[in-house]
Amino acid sequence: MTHPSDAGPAPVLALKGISKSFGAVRALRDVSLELFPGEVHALAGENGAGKSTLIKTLAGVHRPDAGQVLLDGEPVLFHGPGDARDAGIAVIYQEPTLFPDLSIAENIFMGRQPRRALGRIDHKATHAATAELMKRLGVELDPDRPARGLSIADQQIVEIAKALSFDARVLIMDEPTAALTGSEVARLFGVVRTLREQGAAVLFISHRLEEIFQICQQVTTLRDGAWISSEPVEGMAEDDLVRRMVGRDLDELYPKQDVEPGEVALRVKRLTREGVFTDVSFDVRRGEIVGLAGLVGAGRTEVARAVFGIDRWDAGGVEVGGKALTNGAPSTAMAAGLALVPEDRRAQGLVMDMSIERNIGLTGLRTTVKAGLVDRGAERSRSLDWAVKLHVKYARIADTVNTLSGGNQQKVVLAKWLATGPKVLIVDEPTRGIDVGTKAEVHRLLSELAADGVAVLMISSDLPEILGMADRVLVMHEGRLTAEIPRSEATEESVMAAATGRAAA
Amino acid sequence: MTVTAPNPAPAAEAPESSGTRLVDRVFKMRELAILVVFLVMIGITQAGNSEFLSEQGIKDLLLNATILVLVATGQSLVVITRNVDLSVGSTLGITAFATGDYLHSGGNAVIAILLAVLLGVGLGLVNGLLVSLGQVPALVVTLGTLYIIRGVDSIWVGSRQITAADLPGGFVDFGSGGLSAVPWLALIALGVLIVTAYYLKHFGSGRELYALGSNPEAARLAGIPVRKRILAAYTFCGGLAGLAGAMYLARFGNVDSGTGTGYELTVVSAVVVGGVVFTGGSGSVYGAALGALLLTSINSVLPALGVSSVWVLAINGILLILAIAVDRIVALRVATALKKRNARHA
Amino acid sequence: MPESLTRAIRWDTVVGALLVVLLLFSFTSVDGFGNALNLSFLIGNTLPIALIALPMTLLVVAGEIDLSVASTAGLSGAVMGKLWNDGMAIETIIPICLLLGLVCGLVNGLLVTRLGLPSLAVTIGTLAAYRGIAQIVLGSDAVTDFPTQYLDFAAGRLGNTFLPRAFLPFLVLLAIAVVALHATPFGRSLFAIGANEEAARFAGIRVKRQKLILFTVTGLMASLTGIFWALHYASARYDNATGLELSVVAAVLLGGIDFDGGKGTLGGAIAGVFLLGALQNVMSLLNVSAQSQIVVTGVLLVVSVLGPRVARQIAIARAAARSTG
Amino acid sequence: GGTTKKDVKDENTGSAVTGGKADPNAALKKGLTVGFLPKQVNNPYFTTSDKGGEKALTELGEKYKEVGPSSATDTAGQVSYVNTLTQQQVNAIAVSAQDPGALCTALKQAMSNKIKVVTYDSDTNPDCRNAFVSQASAEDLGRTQVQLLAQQIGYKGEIAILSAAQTATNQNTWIGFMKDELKDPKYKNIKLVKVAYGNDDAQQSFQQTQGLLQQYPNLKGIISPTTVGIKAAAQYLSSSKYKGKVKLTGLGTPNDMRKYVKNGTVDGFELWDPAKLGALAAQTAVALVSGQITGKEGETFKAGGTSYTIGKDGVISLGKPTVFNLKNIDQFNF
Ligand SMILES: Nc1ncnc2c1ncn2[C@@H]1O[C@H](COP(=O)(O)OP(=O)(O)OP(=O)(O)O)[C@@H](O)[C@H]1O
Ligand SMILES: Nc1ncnc2c1ncn2[C@@H]1O[C@H](COP(=O)(O)OP(=O)(O)OP(=O)(O)O)[C@@H](O)[C@H]1O
Ligand SMILES: [Mg+2]
Ligand SMILES: [Mg+2]
Repeated sequence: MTHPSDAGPAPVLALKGISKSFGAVRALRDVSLELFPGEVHALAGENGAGKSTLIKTLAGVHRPDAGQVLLDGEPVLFHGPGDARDAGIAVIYQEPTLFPDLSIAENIFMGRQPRRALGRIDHKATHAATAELMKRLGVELDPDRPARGLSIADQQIVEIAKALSFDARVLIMDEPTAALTGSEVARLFGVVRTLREQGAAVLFISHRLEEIFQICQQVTTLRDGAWISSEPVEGMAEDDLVRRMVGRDLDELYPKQDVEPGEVALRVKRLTREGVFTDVSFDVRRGEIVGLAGLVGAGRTEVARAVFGIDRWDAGGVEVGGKALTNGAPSTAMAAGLALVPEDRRAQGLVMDMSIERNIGLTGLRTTVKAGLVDRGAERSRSLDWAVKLHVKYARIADTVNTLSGGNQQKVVLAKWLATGPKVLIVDEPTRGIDVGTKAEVHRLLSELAADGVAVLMISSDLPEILGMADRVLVMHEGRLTAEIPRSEATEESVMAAATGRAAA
Repeated sequence: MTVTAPNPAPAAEAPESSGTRLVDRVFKMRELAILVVFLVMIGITQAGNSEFLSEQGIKDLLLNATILVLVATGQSLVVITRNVDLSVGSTLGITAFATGDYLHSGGNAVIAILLAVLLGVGLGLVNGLLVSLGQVPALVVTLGTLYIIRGVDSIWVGSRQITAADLPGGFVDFGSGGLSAVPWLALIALGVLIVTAYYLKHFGSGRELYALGSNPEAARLAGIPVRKRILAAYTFCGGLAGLAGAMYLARFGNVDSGTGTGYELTVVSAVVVGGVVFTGGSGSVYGAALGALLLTSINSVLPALGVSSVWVLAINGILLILAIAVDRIVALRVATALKKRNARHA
Repeated sequence: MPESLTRAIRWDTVVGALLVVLLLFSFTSVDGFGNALNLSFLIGNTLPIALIALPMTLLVVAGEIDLSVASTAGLSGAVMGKLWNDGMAIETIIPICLLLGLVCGLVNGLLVTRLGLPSLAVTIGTLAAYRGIAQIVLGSDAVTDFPTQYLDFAAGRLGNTFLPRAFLPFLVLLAIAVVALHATPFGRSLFAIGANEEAARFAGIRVKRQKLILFTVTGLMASLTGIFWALHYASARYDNATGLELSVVAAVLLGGIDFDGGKGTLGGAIAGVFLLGALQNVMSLLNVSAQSQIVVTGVLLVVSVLGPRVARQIAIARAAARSTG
Repeated sequence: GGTTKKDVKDENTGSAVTGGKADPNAALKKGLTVGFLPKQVNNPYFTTSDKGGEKALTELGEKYKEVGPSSATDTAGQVSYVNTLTQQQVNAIAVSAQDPGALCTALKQAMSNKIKVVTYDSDTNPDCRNAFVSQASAEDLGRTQVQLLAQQIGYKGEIAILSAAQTATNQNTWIGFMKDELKDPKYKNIKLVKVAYGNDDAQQSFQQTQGLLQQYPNLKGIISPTTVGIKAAAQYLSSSKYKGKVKLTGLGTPNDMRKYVKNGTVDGFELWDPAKLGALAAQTAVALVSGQITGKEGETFKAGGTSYTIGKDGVISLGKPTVFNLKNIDQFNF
């Protein structure tokens, strides 16, 4: 099943028998991989399978416990990310790594700015080169604006631009598309194809399996840190790939059961936050899953934040179970039975230096109390329950969450909020970075919650997910609600039409 | 399979560019704001006391600020990297005495200044090594070295002191002389300031200081030699503290084992007032220098206006809070205004 | 590495152990140390630092700092002296001073939470402002004639034991602080706020309110310390307790409280406070000069941060050797 | 109800006399240990005076010991040093108090442990020590400084005072006598315009001097009754256009001021001999321990050939200060 190494060109970069452990966790076990010029190679696997660890080993961030990295057939030892970069390897990490205080242009060219005489930086040339990259990616980000405040999607774009600017022989991308919508993904793939034609080797990770079939020629699968297979994509079916990743067949994705909607649980009335969104009104009933769709930057997240009380609203109001919420007070929203799973898990969802147990416990500080003190036993059992229910992969419940893989971190965020037993659950990109298997579980879970009478508002950039799960689809465009489409009429076309501002279907 | 937009360019981004430019201008204005506060303060004082801006008065103002400007410049480099050096006061004290001791025993003035800088560099290097190699919190380490250097200084110096009489006349005259109202010391400080600012803006390693203060983890991933840069920042800071020590000696002609005690708070105040943020990655040395000028001038303005010394401390503190509060409020106002403007456009 | 080992290498445990070792050494081989009078002096002189270290630890865990504590203490002492001189009853003065401290803390808290200013900068400002106000209030006076029963409470001992009378109230405050930080939802939320404020907000924690409470309590405790100081030393002057903030910060840092927020234990902080206090006492008895004492304090601070790191490195190296060997 | 100041009658204003009768003819005991506790170690002034104490003690066959805080505002530190000396069971303590009240508890503890306490340079409340050795009577110091400056400016013009900290007890007493002296009609053309505080910090004293000169362009003279202040003011004047035009006097040490006297910035200033002060403090302590005196008013004892009488509140005065000027300054080295 491996690549025919006697035919065609030699691999630019290869891993041979790599192993890597973190304490008791064996993240990689004897993994081998070959990257060839002119080829896009996919790396697939469940959350925590070891994909990011593999990439960090290639990039010189981690040093392998055993095994070799081969560059042009020669063994190399990277002492740090700088060495890998000098060897022509560009990496996009799973989590954006920008300098918030510096401009986009500086972020892209940090350490390699074009120079003038005496080693001075050529600011003009840096600006021009950045503008050129942005054009290539088809986005209009001002090279001079600081990176602080960029949405996750825009941050990801800057990361992509940075990687492209290297003109690297090897381009490694760890879930670059997780935060992007279709148009940006299409652009990115266009650029990747060009690079491939120019002879670059590309390593690509995504939990959106269709993307693998769209752009990759080879796919390597990992399971529990071990190599499972490497084979050509052509002729493979999605189910085959899933089976290799998960080790079994999967249930149906999007298993939304039909539930008779109950009374209104969440009512948003003419909500306005000046300059961000205007006059947004909608209801979510018990037992209902309402999808909220829109392009990146349409203001969906902002609405969710305001409803939950993170940001203040300027006009309008929110009711949960018939009771009006206080403006800008998440604690009262929580008390009323509202929960919000935020989109940025590292910044908003988790305290990275805290244990899994305490992170899940954080939302229960008010409820798991005995005589005014934290009830540790209750806290632990509550955390364990939910960590198990969501199949979080961890060594010890007292480990800090920053030792978890990206997808497992996302599960902890879900656990943290589901543990509050909410009446109304708002989820913002709940399955970002989650593998197919877990995604199905999350969907089943949301659906069960709905069946139990929870009102769910689901924000997602993954349109099939919305179409599959939602009883109704709300669509936002430039800060306004432009359409409300019942499940029966919701199609890609009708939603897109509303999302792009063309008259709703 | 995700939402696919038929028209590829996302719309919301277009107005950003004019917005950020304005933000940029406002950021530059932040330093301008301190300058304006400073000028207004000087203006009022001059109106109340015409002697204030006499040649002697200007000279005094500049001389008072010089030493703090130097140390604050060095400190801002360290603060930009998300660290801090609390030991500058002790460094200043020990270098000042060492310089005096050397001059007292008949040393050459130029070599003395070089020695002061070298001693400062050495102490900065120690701080830098502890912080960057040990990867430990700078606040604790430099609080430790603050005590250690001060203790060693007191043990070495004992009750000795250096007075103007012990120093070569030329050296002391240099400390107070200058081109009409502009003292030599102020010219040196200005030179250092301009070179540092130019370096920070136009050289790769200068920008990397901002980068690693802004996001240390990302800096490591970007292959920036983090430890080396931090070491360099501390060394530079130490060197400037050393130079400031030599200048202190020339200016006051009087040092003992207590010289520079408590200076760290003044320096940190100057840097903060000047808009250099403690979480690293932003701020400029010009801001820090203006902060230093503002702080030292308050101490000249109040006596010149005849405010009783009893009130000076309280007024000082309140002005400090006002300065940062006004700065913050203006920045917030502008940010919201910009945001709303952008959004309306979209 | 087994969990028990990781726990053992935690710095607060190490500081506690150091304190025990120091005490054992001093009791057995330092003349005059074990004597009840000396111990009462040692504890009495350390109490002001310990009192302020309580709220300061909570504040630092929440990612903030208050450098104005010593000035608040000075201001309370000054107002107390002034009102006493004006003939007011001490029983009225003390509540007024506590209220004043509360207001000082509130002002810090409001500036930090409402305006979003960095607490370091704000409290450097109020450090000067409060001290300045103290100077305006009391000027050059030194008030010493407070009633004896109060002076005795602040400076006296419990019978002939080594315990200062004020020690028991301190223990009560310590217990309250320990429970508040380590066992209540409030304390838990402080760790979250210190480590990731935004995530804490998203978890429904009322970040600003908690911080405001903390700053206010810190002000209150600082003024309590100021009153205690004035009575303990029988002297109310505007410059009482000058520089105490650095001692508190040094002790808290020594106790392993991370200034980036989110980490640390009160036990560690208090062990740090008494370690520094006992060390100074012992060094003085051993005729170590004041200058050398400064050096020792500095070295201790540096070692306190390098120590755990080196310990961890050694542990990792050992574990690696074991797994390969 | 409640306890107010009125309820607290200050009964013991006199010095703490620990009973017993003085025996002027008692022999001086040998081998005593006297602990010196200055406001600050490493301070040149205190080093000189403590050296004087050491010399006197050695001559008497006693042991000398010095401890002290490294900062002059670390009152808590000074208190704990009193405790240290108590624990070490010295025979007497000679202390220059940072604060009149703060040391009281500790000093009383010391006295109840049979340790004699002498304050020098800066006093505590009288009931917290056995005797106070004053550097010169406060009255003399205050008045003579005004007299010195008045002569230098020809009894005419505006003058200012640059003091140390606002709380410095001795400074304030001197300034009180200066103001009193100025009431004399012969000073009717002299106007005291301001008292500024430089906190014994070179830089602050510097800026305060600048401020004085800017605020009062017609200023004719400055009195700085603190060694740090006068030095800083002299340095500023000698490097500015005011050199020689604005007269400066006050309390300074000859070594500090030599340069400014020679370059014409300063005409004359005064000080007692700190070494003699330390010596007298040591001799007083020994006399107390030996029972020659108890600290009561009127008792007399001999020290270094001179006879001293204890005044009110247990105060022993060193004598008149010395005036230093161009003619005599080279004869002194301290
Ligand atoms: N720094 C670390 N310390 C301890 N364990 C770690 C560390 N980094 C990763 N791991 C563990 O290694 C395993 C592999 O993690 P990795 O991040 O490579 O997964 P992944 O395949 O990228 O998953 P995802 O799809 O969720 O991003 C996980 O079990 C994770 O918990
Ligand atoms: N913290 C922030 N500071 C400043 N601007 C922000 C911030 N967060 C988001 N924005 C801006 O607000 C706009 C809308 O935000 P955002 O992209 O999160 O909306 P959205 O509809 O939730 O999109 P999506 O969920 O697809 O990312 C974007 O233009 C973004 O750049
Ligand atoms: Mg990953
Ligand atoms: Mg969003």
